[in-house]
Amino acid sequence: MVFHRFDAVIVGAGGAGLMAAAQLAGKCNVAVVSKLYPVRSHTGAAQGGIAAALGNVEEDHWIWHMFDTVKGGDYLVDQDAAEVLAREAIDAIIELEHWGFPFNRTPDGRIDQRRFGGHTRNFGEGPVRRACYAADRTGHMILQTLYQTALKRQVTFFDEFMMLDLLLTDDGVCTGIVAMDIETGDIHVFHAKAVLLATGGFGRVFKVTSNALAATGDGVAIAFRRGIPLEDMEFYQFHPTGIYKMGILLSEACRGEGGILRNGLGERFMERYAPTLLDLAPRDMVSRAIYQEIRAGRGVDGKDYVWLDLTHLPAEVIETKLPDITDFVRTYLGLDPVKDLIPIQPTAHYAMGGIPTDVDGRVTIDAQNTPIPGLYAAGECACVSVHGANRLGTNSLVDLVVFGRRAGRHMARFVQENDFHPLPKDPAYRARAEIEWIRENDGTERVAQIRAELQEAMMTDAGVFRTGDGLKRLQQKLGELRNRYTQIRIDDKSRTFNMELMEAIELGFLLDCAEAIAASALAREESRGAHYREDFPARDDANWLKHTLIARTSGGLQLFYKPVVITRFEPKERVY
Amino acid sequence: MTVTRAQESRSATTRGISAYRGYRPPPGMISWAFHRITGLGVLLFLLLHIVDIFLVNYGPEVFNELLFLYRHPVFRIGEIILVGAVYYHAANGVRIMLIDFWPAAYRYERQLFYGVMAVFLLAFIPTAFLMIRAIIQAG
Amino acid sequence: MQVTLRIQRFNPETDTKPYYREYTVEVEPTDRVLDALNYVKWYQDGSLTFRRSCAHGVCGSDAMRINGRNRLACKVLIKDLGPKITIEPLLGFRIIRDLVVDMEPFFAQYRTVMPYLINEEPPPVRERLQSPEERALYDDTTKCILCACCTSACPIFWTNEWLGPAAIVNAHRFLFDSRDRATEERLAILNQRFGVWRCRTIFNCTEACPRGIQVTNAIEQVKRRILFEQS
Amino acid sequence: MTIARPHLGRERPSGGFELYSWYYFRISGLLLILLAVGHVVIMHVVNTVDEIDWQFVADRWNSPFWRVYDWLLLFLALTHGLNGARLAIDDYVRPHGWRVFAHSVLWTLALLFLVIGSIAIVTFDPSKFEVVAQAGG
Ligand SMILES: Cc1cc2nc3c(=O)[nH]c(=O)nc-3n(C[C@H](O)[C@H](O)[C@H](O)COP(=O)(O)OP(=O)(O)OC[C@H]3O[C@@H](n4cnc5c(N)ncnc54)[C@H](O)[C@@H]3O)c2cc1C
Ligand code: HEM
Ligand code: SF4
Ligand code: F3S
Ligand code: FES
Repeated sequence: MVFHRFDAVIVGAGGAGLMAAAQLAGKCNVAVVSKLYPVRSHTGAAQGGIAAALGNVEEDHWIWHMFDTVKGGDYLVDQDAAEVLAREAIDAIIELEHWGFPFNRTPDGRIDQRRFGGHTRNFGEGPVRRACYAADRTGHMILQTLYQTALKRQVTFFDEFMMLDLLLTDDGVCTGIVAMDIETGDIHVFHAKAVLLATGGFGRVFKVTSNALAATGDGVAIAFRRGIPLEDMEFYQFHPTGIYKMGILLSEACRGEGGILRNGLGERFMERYAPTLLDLAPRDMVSRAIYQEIRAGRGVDGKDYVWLDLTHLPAEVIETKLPDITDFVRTYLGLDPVKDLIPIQPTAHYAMGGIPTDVDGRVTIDAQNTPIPGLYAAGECACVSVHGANRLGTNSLVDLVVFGRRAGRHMARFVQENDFHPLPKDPAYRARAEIEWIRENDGTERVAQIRAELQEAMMTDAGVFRTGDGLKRLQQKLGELRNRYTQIRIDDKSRTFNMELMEAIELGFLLDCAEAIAASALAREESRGAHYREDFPARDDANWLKHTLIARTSGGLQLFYKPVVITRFEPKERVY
Repeated sequence: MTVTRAQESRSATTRGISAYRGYRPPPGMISWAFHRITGLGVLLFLLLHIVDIFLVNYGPEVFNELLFLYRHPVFRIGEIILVGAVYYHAANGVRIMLIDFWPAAYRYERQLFYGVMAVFLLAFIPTAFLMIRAIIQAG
Repeated sequence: MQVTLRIQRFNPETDTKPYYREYTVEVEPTDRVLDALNYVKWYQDGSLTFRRSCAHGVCGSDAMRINGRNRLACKVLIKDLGPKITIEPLLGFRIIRDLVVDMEPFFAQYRTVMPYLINEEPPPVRERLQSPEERALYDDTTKCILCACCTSACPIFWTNEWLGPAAIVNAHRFLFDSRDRATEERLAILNQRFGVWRCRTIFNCTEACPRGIQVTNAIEQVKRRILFEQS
Repeated sequence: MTIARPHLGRERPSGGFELYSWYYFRISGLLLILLAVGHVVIMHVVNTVDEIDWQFVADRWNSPFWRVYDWLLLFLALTHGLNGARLAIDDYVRPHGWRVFAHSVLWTLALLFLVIGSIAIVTFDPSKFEVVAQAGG
């Protein structure tokens, strides 16, 4: 076992983790621990853009951005946080630019902006150009720029180290983490004054997803296991345009640049569902609309997909502004977006919920927002909550940089003002036990089989449409899978780069996330944003304008609620 | 700063010349391999040639004695290869220089490679024909 | 359709040298090689080890030799390969296990060229201006995902310790960025003994790059830059 | 576990030597197209070894033009070729000691062959020898 001591440890080297690391570098001793090489993080897959009301190409104001965020999130957004997001987005983008981010430019040399779903001018009047971008590899460029900045500032990286456990004292102070060096299988204990969880999302609980195979909700699940409640887990976003069957994302930028959706009859069906914003309505609405078309028998050839049509766009726009998308379509479908319609289907995309935090990234433990000293979270694994019940496109990347930055800055202060807390006696015992258990277990179940059944069940019963019965059936299935999980067996007993062991551990995390989603979704008897209950199709502000918190206690899963912060915008009906 | 681990004691690498076998060569790799082989081959001949030329200073007897070697059939085949090597190396050298100094040339990398092969063959086939004929005539 | 995967295996805990094993899997022609590998790992032999994450060619995890050429397993479809597929780890790196190689030397090369924007002038309140034309100069090289397909396809890299194409691509990205001010320092690094001049314009790098970056062109641009600006 | 240094030059800067070497390949290569290709065509294709003998060389070197031509060819081909061999050594001779050794041998050879080649071309004086008529073959 190896011990390390750092003022601050950041788990996860995606946009959120690296942004925080860049803030901390030079101010204290900071380490970034990541199970992937930083540049492999899923932030690199983000395509379309990052929102900020720069007003470079047309009039725009942060308060419009804030309004869109709140409305897009179906008013479940904490408005104090949304205000921070919209205001600081501008600074954060400029900072990224100064660090070298290669934005596309306007003819006069400023950052260019494009349209994106749900972003409007003057509180909903019509689409606005707010998304800053670098072709269709905005996330890639953010990840690169932040990694480069972290290298420049000489941050210490522990690449391919997988966090297994979070160290909390009995009186609720965070003292570090335990991780496994994937290459050697050695256990490392990181003693720290402050820990930031930035481990990303858990799209892999669903069968068809845009998320990476590594997006298994590790940080979320570990926090959950250590008694930290999770917030708003029932809100999981399905992105309307995933490549049929594969789930590979075709960015909303396709529609931002003018692409349209057509059903099997060739109709532009969004006219029926969102007369003003049409194809650029928020994702939850478009995804539901697609399924409604399919249910009404207007899918293509009676199958469960519709078309994304870019053929009317100039070939040059497609090639230069959407080069990666073009490449995906050519590589994986053998089609040419310039001439062919693209078969698409909603794909599991983004977790609005996660580890609850305040606007400084501090993880909070209860409905009163009491922070845990030394523990922070940011990025997709956290829930600030700026996305409420449904995130707008381009708002996640802003979330990463704005709240990654705030968390980093707060941590810098925190480590200056606080001392190390002693580690518990055998800090790694839980992590060791987990590894030993999986390695030695002599069951009959295959990890992949359980995972496949989990993903299938989640897709059917916790997908775009949900019902009380379906969710109960899902919970039963999850119970069964949980049991079978104790009967797994892995072939690979070696220590060196044991990916099978990792996948088994990750399956445990996925099960945790799935259970939290199912229970939270079953309890919420209304439809709001991405959570659509067919048995309760209306939004119910009187009873449900509140955040779900779910905690794992000795008595099982426990649900409780906390109020939504409303400052500027009273909840209204959401039409586009 | 990145933390690195001590090298594993037991490990496998594919470094060194043996790696050549592991890669299915694209045209560029073939053209480079020929360029290097021909360059080094011609160099070897050149070194030999300097030695024999040095012998002109020892008078016709010594020098002409040596010519028997050059007139040996095996050597004459080698001579054909030498000429071919110089042709190829020269043509490919031009291709490399085009790529270096003509910014748009990289787009025609394949075409240039085939062009080199064409120039090489066009020059080499008649040359080889003449040289073989000379060998036969010399008996 | 049925395909046979011939995969190079090596586990330092049990093997003294790499060997091959064959697996037969049932796949769709439109499946990725990565899907086939996953199928083997998930249902046939859990000990088969390889890196992967995004599964659509944007993270750079799963660079490997597929039928003798460097490719991302998630960007090659079975139908383009036929029924017999040979899969081996990247050349030129230490093999950690099976298809997983030690990437640290690769990232060390990357760090050598100072892969970050250097401009110590006080920044303006808003963005630094850059025209679309200036932006276009380095567009191609910003696509790099550091997968190492290029560097490990370069025959010069297999036999000596030179910088390799990926590091130069990333140097190019900053050299041709009008906002950067460290041109001289960077060119000095690239001008060193095992710097850019070791490139013999073999083009294996360009052929291998899954992002379609004109790697050799970038290297040549850097060479010309040094030639005409430095000497 | 070691901490790698973030970014420092990997080798001493070589004062631009590689640049000149690279450039020299091109300049010399350009000249060699005339000299070397011309040489092989004249000496091996148009004339054949059947026709070439001491007298042939002697006649040729009567003209200063061919002496200069041949000396340039000697110089350029030798330096160009050995410079190429230098690259090959860097590629194939990896242990440091051996590499230094190989480079030393290389440059010694370069000097040696340049000297004997030059001696041959510059000091050759056919009049020292009796002119012996030689028949071809
Ligand atoms: C295809 C796609 C396109 C998108 N496009 C956009 C867009 O255009 N605009 C937008 O705003 N948003 C977009 N998003 C959403 C956004 O990209 C993500 O939500 C965001 O990148 C998440 O960043 P993160 O930093 O939280 O986590 P990630 O980037 O996912 O990083 C997670 C990090 O945690 C590490 N990690 C995980 N588990 C462990 C563990 N156990 N131990 C150690 N380390 C661990 C990983 O190695 C990784 O470094 C898109 C998402 C996808 C999937
Ligand atoms: C005929 C005209 C010639 C031309 C146009 C030419 C051109 C070149 C060029 C441009 C290179 C550099 C290759 C690179 O940088 O990748 C080169 C390399 C080389 N040349 Fe020549 N050359 C010629 C003749 C010769 C001769 C006569 C010899 C032998 C004595 C020779 C031996 C070599 C060698 C050994 C290399 C190194 C190859 C390598 O390391 O890859 N060349 N040549
Ligand atoms: S240049 Fe291409 S091949 Fe090389 S590392 Fe970058 S993306 Fe990979
Ligand atoms: S393969 Fe190597 S030699 Fe140059 S052109 Fe590419 S880096
Ligand atoms: S898995 Fe990300 S590039 Fe292949």
